[in-house]
Amino acid sequence: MQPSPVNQELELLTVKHHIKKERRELLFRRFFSNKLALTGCIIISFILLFTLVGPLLTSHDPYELDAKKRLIAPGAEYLFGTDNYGRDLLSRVVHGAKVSIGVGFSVALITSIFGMMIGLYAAYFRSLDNILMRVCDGLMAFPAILLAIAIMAALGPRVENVIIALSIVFTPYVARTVRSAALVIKEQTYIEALRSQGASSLRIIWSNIAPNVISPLVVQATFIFADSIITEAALSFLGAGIPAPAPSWGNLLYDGKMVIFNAWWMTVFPGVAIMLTVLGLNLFGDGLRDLLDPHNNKAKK
Amino acid sequence: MSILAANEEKPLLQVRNLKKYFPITNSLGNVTGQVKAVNNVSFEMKEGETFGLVGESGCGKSTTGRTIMRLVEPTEGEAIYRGKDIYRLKGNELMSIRREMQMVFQDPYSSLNPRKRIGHILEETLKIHHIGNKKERMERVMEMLNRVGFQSEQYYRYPHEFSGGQRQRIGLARALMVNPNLIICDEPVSALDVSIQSQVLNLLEEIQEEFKLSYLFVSHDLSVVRHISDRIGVMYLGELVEEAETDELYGNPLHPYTQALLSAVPVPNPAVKRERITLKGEVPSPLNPPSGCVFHPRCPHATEICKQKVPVKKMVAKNHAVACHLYV
Amino acid sequence: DKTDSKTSESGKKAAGGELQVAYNAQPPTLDPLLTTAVATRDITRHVFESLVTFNQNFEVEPMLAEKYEVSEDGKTITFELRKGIKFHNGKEMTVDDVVASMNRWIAVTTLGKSFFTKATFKASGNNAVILEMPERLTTALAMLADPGQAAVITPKEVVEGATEKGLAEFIGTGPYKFVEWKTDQYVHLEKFKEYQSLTTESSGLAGKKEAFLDDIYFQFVTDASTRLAGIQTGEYDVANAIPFDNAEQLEANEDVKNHVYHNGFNGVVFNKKARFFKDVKARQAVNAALDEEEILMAAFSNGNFYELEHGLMIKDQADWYSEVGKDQYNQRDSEKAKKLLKEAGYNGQEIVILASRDYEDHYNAAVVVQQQLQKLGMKVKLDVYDWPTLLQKRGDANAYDIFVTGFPTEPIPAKYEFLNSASEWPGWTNDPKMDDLLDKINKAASQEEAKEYFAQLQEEFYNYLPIIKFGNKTTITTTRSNIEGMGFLQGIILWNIEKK
Amino acid sequence: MKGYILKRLLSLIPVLMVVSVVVFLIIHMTPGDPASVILGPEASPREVAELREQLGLNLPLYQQFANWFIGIVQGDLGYSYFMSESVLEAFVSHLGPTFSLAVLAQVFAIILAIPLGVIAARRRGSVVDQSFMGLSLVGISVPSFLLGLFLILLFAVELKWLPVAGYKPLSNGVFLHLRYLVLPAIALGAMQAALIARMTRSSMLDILNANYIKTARSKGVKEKMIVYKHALRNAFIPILTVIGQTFGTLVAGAAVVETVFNIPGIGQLIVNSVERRDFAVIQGTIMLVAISYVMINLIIDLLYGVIDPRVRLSRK
Amino acid sequence: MQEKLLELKNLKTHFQTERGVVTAVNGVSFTVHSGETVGVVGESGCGKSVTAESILRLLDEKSTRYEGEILYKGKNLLDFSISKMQEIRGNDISMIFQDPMSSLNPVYSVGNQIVESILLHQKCSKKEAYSRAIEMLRLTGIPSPEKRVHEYPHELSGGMRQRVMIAMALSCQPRLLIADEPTTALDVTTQAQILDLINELKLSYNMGTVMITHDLGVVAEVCTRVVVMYLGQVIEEANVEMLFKSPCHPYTRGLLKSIPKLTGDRLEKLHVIEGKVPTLHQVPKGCRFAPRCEFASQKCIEQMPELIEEESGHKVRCWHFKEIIGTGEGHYVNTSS
Ligand SMILES: Nc1ncnc2c1ncn2[C@@H]1O[C@H](COP(=O)(O)OP(=O)(O)OP(=O)(O)O)[C@@H](O)[C@H]1O
Ligand SMILES: Nc1ncnc2c1ncn2[C@@H]1O[C@H](COP(=O)(O)OP(=O)(O)OP(=O)(O)O)[C@@H](O)[C@H]1O
Ligand SMILES: [Mg+2]
Ligand SMILES: [Mg+2]
Repeated sequence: MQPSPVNQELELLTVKHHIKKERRELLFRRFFSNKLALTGCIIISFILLFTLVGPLLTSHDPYELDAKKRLIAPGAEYLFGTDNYGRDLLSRVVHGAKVSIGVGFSVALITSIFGMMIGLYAAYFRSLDNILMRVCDGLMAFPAILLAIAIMAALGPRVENVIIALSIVFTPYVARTVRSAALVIKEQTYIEALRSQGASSLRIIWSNIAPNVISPLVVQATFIFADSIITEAALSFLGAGIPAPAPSWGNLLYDGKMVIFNAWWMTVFPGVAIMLTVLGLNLFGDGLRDLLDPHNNKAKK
Repeated sequence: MSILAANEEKPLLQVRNLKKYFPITNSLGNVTGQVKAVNNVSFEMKEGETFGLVGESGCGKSTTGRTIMRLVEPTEGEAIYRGKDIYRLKGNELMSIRREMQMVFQDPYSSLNPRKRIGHILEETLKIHHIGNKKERMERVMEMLNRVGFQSEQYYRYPHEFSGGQRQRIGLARALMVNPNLIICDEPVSALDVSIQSQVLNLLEEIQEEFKLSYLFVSHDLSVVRHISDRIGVMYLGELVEEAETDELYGNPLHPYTQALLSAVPVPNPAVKRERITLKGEVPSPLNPPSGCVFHPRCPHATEICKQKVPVKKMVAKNHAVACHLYV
Repeated sequence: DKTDSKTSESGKKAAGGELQVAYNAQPPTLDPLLTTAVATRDITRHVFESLVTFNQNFEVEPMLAEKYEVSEDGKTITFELRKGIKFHNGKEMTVDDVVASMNRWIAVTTLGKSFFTKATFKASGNNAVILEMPERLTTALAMLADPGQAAVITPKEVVEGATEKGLAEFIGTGPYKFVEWKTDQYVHLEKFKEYQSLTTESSGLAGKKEAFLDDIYFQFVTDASTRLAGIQTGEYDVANAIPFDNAEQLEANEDVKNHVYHNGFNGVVFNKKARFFKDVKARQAVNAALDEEEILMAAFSNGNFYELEHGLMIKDQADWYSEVGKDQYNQRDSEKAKKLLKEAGYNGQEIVILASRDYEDHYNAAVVVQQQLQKLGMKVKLDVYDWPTLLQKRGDANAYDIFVTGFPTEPIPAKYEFLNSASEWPGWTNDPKMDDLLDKINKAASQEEAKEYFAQLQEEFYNYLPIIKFGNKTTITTTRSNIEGMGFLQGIILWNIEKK
Repeated sequence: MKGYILKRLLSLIPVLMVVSVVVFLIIHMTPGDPASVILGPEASPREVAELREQLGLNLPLYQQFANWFIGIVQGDLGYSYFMSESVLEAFVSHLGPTFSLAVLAQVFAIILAIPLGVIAARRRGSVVDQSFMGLSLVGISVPSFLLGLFLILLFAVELKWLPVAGYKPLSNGVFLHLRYLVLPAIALGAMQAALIARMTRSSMLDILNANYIKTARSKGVKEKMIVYKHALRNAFIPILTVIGQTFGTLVAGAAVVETVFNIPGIGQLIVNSVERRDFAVIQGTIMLVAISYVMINLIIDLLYGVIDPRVRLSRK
Repeated sequence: MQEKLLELKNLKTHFQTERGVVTAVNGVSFTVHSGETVGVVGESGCGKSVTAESILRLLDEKSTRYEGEILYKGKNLLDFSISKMQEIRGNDISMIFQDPMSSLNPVYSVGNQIVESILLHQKCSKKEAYSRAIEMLRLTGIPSPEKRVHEYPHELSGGMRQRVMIAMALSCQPRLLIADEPTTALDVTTQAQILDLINELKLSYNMGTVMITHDLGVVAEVCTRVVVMYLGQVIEEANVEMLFKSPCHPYTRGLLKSIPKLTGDRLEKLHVIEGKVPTLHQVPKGCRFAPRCEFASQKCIEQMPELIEEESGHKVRCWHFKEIIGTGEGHYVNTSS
């Protein structure tokens, strides 16, 4: 029953075509059957849209002060109410999104990249482990606030510098988490198998260990996302964050805290905004994790 | 002509006095003893030859294989591949040697990355050695899948969607991807039914002929070993106790352990009841191997000398070496 | 020494319990001479006393001095000491203690160093000290009475034991004695049983002081919300620096009482040494533009908590108060401002305002100032720093144009650093005319004369504009309803408090 | 293993050397100095300069560093400008509250988070899972100063069950000690709990499909035991890592919560010292915190080996 | 007649995969009596392990669906609650997994894992359990078991892990043992020892066994009846003598022919069954073996044959088995040695 060579060629071609199609379909299907990732994506795109388009839609200037309109409760004129300077909270939340999401994303991304690098290499190379992890121990000891004040002092109070400061502070956390997961993976037989095939450490680390540390990484990164939004606020409070009247979700929260007893809206709205973003990110992260999880086939009807 | 002759003289792989001891640690991390998994093993393999390795479970066959691949560092000894001691190689040299030497792992499940689709697992070997472009690699993967009895459609499956035997074939296919010179096959067909097993064994032989491949073939199935091997080594408790050409070994097993082994092969015929040499006595442990001949506590022919003196390996017939005091 | 029995013998009222004060800041030191910090001032006033002090109207009254006498030429002041005053360590106060303490005051404090370096304190007999000054200094008594870096009397040995880090022991003559300072937690004061109170009517820091309570704990609660919560639950008996936004809510609570006290003023300080506001026209432009009400509203949230007031000395200080300059204050005239700005040659350069969120009212005001200046068409950047950074930055003339800060109610004009050029206080006032007037005030033969000069000084102040005053501010101290006798003068006063 | 521990402890020396240099540079790079803080806002520049001189702050940087460093080598971390204590005393006196708080918060977090994460993982995708994970999101995204405040409002102001703030040392009795620490521990622990719960869930998910779980089932092991004994331990290494980390951060300073609840811990010490530029205290404290991080991480690394025998870092 | 221990009736196991549902086990029925050893053989990937794991309902709950009946002592296991299943598992029915490497928990010592199983189902102290575990390890031929109990799976050789699995499964004297290729990693002497051990238990406790294996020698030696599977279905069932003497199904015949021999010309090519096994996504509509069958007719391609009982105790699923038997040459296996 051996097919002729020509036939075989042809068959191979069709099969290949078929496989390629399947691959695309699989990715697609996996993604769309993945409700988590999908919802996460939707929420995130919604928030991004909100960040980009929102400022055009709000009728009030986020910087416009009016002492007579202090702390007006949410209503028709001011959907989210006003803050303690009489500024429209809605437009401040909208404008704050840019800074907060920017800081959150950048820090989460930077720490993920560096933390992953450090963690994976430390786990894989025993000799590097001691050095890299001691550096991390040292870095962890620095309080974010001090580091931020120092960096701001040296480089000036700019958003980029907030990101740098926070990234330095948070990278060791990611690194340790990644390392811990990688230490276990490294001992698996399939890593040994790869070594026996002559795989370079670069390949083993990045294309085989790395996908296995995604889940703890995602958890840690989303945590850092939220944490850096909040820490940014603490920093801007000390003048080490983003420059003053510019809103960020974090400093809106701080403002809100001052009047928490008489203006719930000042904490609730920025708080919900943070929560929603974190939710979106988390869902997306979980989805990403599921996407990489071979066991993710729920019995569908 | 002369080159060929020279080649024939020069073995592909020479393992000399290989030892691998694993330290045993207690819960505090202090070393309390050693497992002598491989103890002074030496053998040679020629180009295009299949060297079968059989022996009791836990006698150090897999460890020998892994040590030759330098997946674990040896305690002592050398493995000379084409004139180069594998244990002295570094970085790139080691990598390139690993292209020529591949290994099929005993454990078909855990040697496959559970997060990768098998197409990618197979392709990875090619990528490692920068072979072909994307298209060529895919073609090669599909060809290999076909050869070990799969449909091309199974390219995008995850390992857990395969049965034990299927995974084993994937492991084998992976080793064959890069046309190596030497494959260390650690029980490559143990999970296969006989018909697929034949298919795979035939494939191994075909490829061997085609590429002058050598196999270090570890198996418990003596009929399979017999079928595929040119020469066979019998291991017992970390040591190579007998070594001979296949027909010679099966026809004239010398070491009492070999004899016991051959007598224990089950016969696929319910009507036949076989006479099996049962080995008595406590199974010795590599933690503290017995003195003298390692087999003496269980040997039906053991004498006083066996307890005291370690037998040396001797050539007793053409290409037939054995380490036993019975053959002086 | 025998330990006293629990109940006091004196047979007055049964002394009652302990007072938990939620205080918003921790003092940098408990040596009152060393710092102008408010926390130090507020806590140590219960422990230490000085020769003279202020009553509620900022009039000088004797405290440890029985009486004082100013010589005709005004160059010597004789203080007759009260007898039988005991320090907390049991020792009786002597002239030596007073001389030693006062000389340290001269050597260490700002006022001492600026006005008394050539003066001397001398003992005169066993029971009087004489202050001899090379020239007349009308305001000398007020300076000695000033509660900031107060001229407190401590035993001679304690003075001698002081290092550059300040006193090693906190022993005074006040109604409460110092027991313990647990850093970041509390300062514990205990009733001083042998305290000799004056019998005159109590007013401000002067007069009768009675320690009804056994213990006072100044708990350092930096978080305003926590002070607020604690005062509502009764965890604290007194809480200071209550956020203005929360006053209303507390008002509704029957368990607590709000006390609103005058507490100086806030303002912007111009950098007059370099950059844009070196030009007086520029400063005038800002003054013309500012809407003080809006600023105050943002900072204090409610009309009850601020007062539009142009005067440097407040109305309570009848000895000084002047109407001059009122027309210059709170002009809200942007046309004029724009014109002045143009004259000053403004061409779009960036104006940097420094403020710190460590003081929310400063920051709130700064935000509004920024906004108002932007409306004028100026480019304004608000740099927010933590307080120590701000303290450093404001010393760099090239780094900023304006900083926002607060000032306590000072008893005499000379204490306002921004009025004189000698102090080189940040902002770098340099106006010979004001210097001259200050000098004249200090040397005036009488208070009336001094008041006259002060009116001129205030006029010059509004011309030169070293700073712009926003208006008077207040501070809210909340007590439980069962607390009576709460007092305030440049800080809370806890003697005479009873817990019902 | 002894050798490994020794090696790790020896590595403290370079770590501390580097940390000391960096921390010194950072602090002196930061604007603001203790003199102006001590003297207060109305002090004139002249006075500030005088005090700086007295405090030795006008010396060249290298000389200041040398003075400080020599002190450290002799075991003297310096003396606070503000507190009448040496740095070591200050650290020790602030360590007690922090330690109690950290332990309590951690215990709370672990007890809450691990079952939560485990259940969520087992019921992956169910309503339970989603609501637990939703809860944990709240934990992650509500800053602890707000959570602390809410807790105060609810339990202290409204219900009057617990005190608003403050700290009572253990010497005042265990009950009182705990009473004051409950709310801050929850406020602190919530965030940690959220992180730990999520980490637990995600690493459990990776494990629950493993073959040995099937084996355990085939033995008739109860579901609960399967999850807690067989799966959790395999999933525990990343969880342990975050536990170690959060414990580290707690020790190094839960400044925000400590401020809200007025607990005199290390976090407050650091923040207050930063705010008043108490150089010696900042430097000394950071060194000590660095030591504690190294120790915590060493313990964690050793525990890896206990949990999973394959991951013995002490192995050569 | 021994009592019926286990009866599978038309068992179907469906997996949810990315590409849709596949039915890995498609209508398997057979019976195991107590004291009996039923061998299950078949093509690699034909669903033997899935059948075995289905019996204990061990497959991933989320992606698996069962159909049919699994009767254990007359009760349908598919109706049992999880907690009732837990009582059955390990105690009444225990299982040896095909993949010993990944089936042992890497973080517990092997002793710990065996002891857990003992403590679960037997009333004894931990110490007794440990000595029992050591005893079991000794019975399976592991050297110095008192030391090995404290070792972790990764420190053992493949065969040792397999024996640990066996020890674990046998430690509670189950009524029914499901052994999924229990001896693949064992050398023949150890294998013989294990088979003896199982045999002993069978005799003394009247244990029923389902023995899944590729080693037809083992089948011949220990099984009483044999079930041959192909692509999720049972294609032939017979007692062991009958199967080896007169296999009916062409697949069975091919299988028997493919066994490598211990004697004779070893250079001869091994017999293979031509063609490839179709994937579960594209099972043929008629007889599943038809595409590879030399006897296949149009009918075979179009219509699925039923499993019919040819003579007592010999069932086969083939349209043409009668003709095929005619062409057969009797014994398919040479009687070696
Ligand atoms: N989780 C799964 N998802 C999808 N398909 C699966 C899954 N598990 C097994 N299969 C498929 O089910 C079929 C039967 O697998 P099973 O493991 O029962 O084979 P087997 O008969 O035990 O083979 P072997 O002898 O090779 O172990 C195989 O084709 C396999 O691909
Ligand atoms: N990582 C390890 N640590 C400690 N001991 C080990 C390790 N790996 C193997 N051993 C021991 O080395 C000996 C030989 O093991 P090896 O795996 O080589 O045996 P094998 O001959 O392959 O046996 P099998 O046929 O059962 O697979 C065994 O006693 C085993 O316990
Ligand atoms: Mg092996
Ligand atoms: Mg199987």
